[in-house]
Amino acid sequence: MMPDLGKYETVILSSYGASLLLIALLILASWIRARRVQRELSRMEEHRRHAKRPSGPPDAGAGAKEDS
Amino acid sequence: MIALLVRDIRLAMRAGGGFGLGLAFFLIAVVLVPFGVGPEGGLLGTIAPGILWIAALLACLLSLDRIFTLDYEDGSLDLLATSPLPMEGVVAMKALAHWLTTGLPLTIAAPVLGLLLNLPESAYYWLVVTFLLGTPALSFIGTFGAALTVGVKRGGLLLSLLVLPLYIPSLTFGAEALRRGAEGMANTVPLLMLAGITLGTIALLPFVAAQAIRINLR
Amino acid sequence: MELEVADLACARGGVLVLEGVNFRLEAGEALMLRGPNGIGKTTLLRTLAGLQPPLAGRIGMADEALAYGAHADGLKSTLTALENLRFWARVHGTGEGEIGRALEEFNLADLAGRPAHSLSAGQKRRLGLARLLLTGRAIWALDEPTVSLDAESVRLFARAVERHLAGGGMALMATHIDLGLAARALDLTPFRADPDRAGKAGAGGADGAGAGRVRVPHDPFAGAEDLA
Amino acid sequence: MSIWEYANPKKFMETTARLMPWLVALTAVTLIPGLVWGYFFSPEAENFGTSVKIIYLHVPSAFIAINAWIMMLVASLIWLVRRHHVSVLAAKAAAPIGLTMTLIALITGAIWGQPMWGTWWAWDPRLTSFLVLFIFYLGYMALWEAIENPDTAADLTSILCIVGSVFALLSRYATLFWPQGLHQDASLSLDKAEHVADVYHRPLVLSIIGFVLLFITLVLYRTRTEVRARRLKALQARERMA
Repeated sequence: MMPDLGKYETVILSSYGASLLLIALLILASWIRARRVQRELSRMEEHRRHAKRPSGPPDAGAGAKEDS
Repeated sequence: MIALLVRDIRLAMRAGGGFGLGLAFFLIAVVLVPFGVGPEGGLLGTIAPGILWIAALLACLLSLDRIFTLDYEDGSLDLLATSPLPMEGVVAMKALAHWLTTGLPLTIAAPVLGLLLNLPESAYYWLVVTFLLGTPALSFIGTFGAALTVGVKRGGLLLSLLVLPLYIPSLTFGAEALRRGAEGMANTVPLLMLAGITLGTIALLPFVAAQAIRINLR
Repeated sequence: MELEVADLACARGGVLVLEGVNFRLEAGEALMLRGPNGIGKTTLLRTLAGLQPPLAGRIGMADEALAYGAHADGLKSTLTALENLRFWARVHGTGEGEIGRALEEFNLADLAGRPAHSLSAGQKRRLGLARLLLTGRAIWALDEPTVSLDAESVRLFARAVERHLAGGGMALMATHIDLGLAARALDLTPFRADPDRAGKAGAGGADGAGAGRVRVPHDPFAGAEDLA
Repeated sequence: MSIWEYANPKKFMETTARLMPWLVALTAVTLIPGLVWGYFFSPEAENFGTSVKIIYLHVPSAFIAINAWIMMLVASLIWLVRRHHVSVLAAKAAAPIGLTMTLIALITGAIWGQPMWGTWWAWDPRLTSFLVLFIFYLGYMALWEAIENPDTAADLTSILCIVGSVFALLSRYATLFWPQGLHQDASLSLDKAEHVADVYHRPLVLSIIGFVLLFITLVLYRTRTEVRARRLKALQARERMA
């Protein structure tokens, strides 16, 4: 099934290889950064929620949505 | 605003002011070329226009981050921002001071260095013309770059990364006009484009740079 | 000539620092900004000087009426004291005569020819303050003006401020030491912005001063609940 | 100028959260078949031989490289005029994608150029403008990293993007002054006569659509991360203040 690429075999394979590799690297980098930021953010949110609940005074509008 | 111009030129002249900095670099850069490319006159002559322009461009680049960082660090930029002078005027005067202390000396020194590179006879006139028309743009674009990176610690490298691509049009037209002038061909079109870019930068960039400074002072 | 600030809110580094700041300053009056470090004294002064836009509220004063004095003196070390002052005089369009008087006022006359880098911290500070006299502006907004000044220089500075006030000028200073001036003090603590409560009108915090505060558009990224 | 206009990161996060799975599926459905179709089934071209298959990477990536910068320009203008946080974060998110696409266009162009023109690189107006664009992307991303305050960084990078675009166009025009030019004319232009025979045309359009969807998906994905990172920064700044 592999197409006969003729004398340009290396040319085609290398350009497809390089391009797909670059796209893969881009997706991988985006995914790693997303995961790292998400982990840090949830840790910070946890920290904030924890810090607010025990010491937080019964805020007048606690029930209402704060800022929507 | 003239007071600012006079002050900046006096500062550049004083010890460690950086007046000779651009000129010395320009000299060294051009002198190095024959050691790299070989002393053969014919080759040097053909690449001389490009070499002179590139060396001038890098010489301008060298003294850019002094334009605002010194004033930012010692607080005078804050005081200038709250003074009656419009920030656009401050930026324009700073760019003009940079040109007078760097661009102009380069234009004067260039013919001498042209001799070193075996520049053809007909080119000297065009060398001075293209430098006079082109180097102000290098100063104004550079001042814009300096305004962008004023808040950045050790922003020198970033400044060159931002400013060099902005220099490409001036470099292309300047070197092209000089090359055609050297070969006696008509070079009015690249010359006009070079002058057009310079006038454009002088007219527009101070406003953008002033806004960048205001943003950085927040 | 007067300075009127209504419901001013300002931020530092993207975080709301002060909100609902209200005060008035008449000609001949001085105001000392008090409050713990980091409360926002510098931020308030820079907002009044126009170096950063207020987030809310109004600053009522004639334009170009405020001379700002920051921590850094804004002196060029390779220029002499005289050249520094002459530059600022020409920037503000003040006559040459004034320079001599400014130097006298802070007894820097004998240092006029010395380059700024050779001056001591106190002398540099006095030179920076001498610049204020050359701005010809009515309102002095000064951030810790007496830092690195010895007792004698502090008295010199206090006398200069008195003369400025007597001439109908005004002074606004963030300082901890008492200058012996007839000055009102403004404690910024009640205006401290509580970031979590920001954006709620009339939060009615315990201090009462917060009641009826104008609603400040808070940082959309710092809202209370998490993002999806 | 940096008033905190109430932008709506939450609405953006909610809508994109729903959109993402669909976008990923749509991208897969268009990109993979497009490339497979072009790679396996497009016949040999008379003058290019089988190397014509590289067109399915070179043209779409070049298309995205240019349009990513245009998108960043528009997003920067929206930020400067409307202070809309999400749009400037989308511009910041798009930069690395534009950079990668420019790199792919350059690499595939160079590899493809080798057998065709006998040289890896030719200082041809079209190729050099891609090199210049590459440097602009680098400068834009470097400026973002260099400035701590997110709002200042957003303002300055937007200004750089606008000024950069003007100079990119000037550079593009300047290089036209060079005598020789090796690059073909536009292989896919809407107005001019068909340059590419139909048999290559359909897979090419499909792979372009695939690349566009890939770009949109990646931009939204990265913008979501930027929004979260921006919130993290805001909370950290508040932590320091309290």
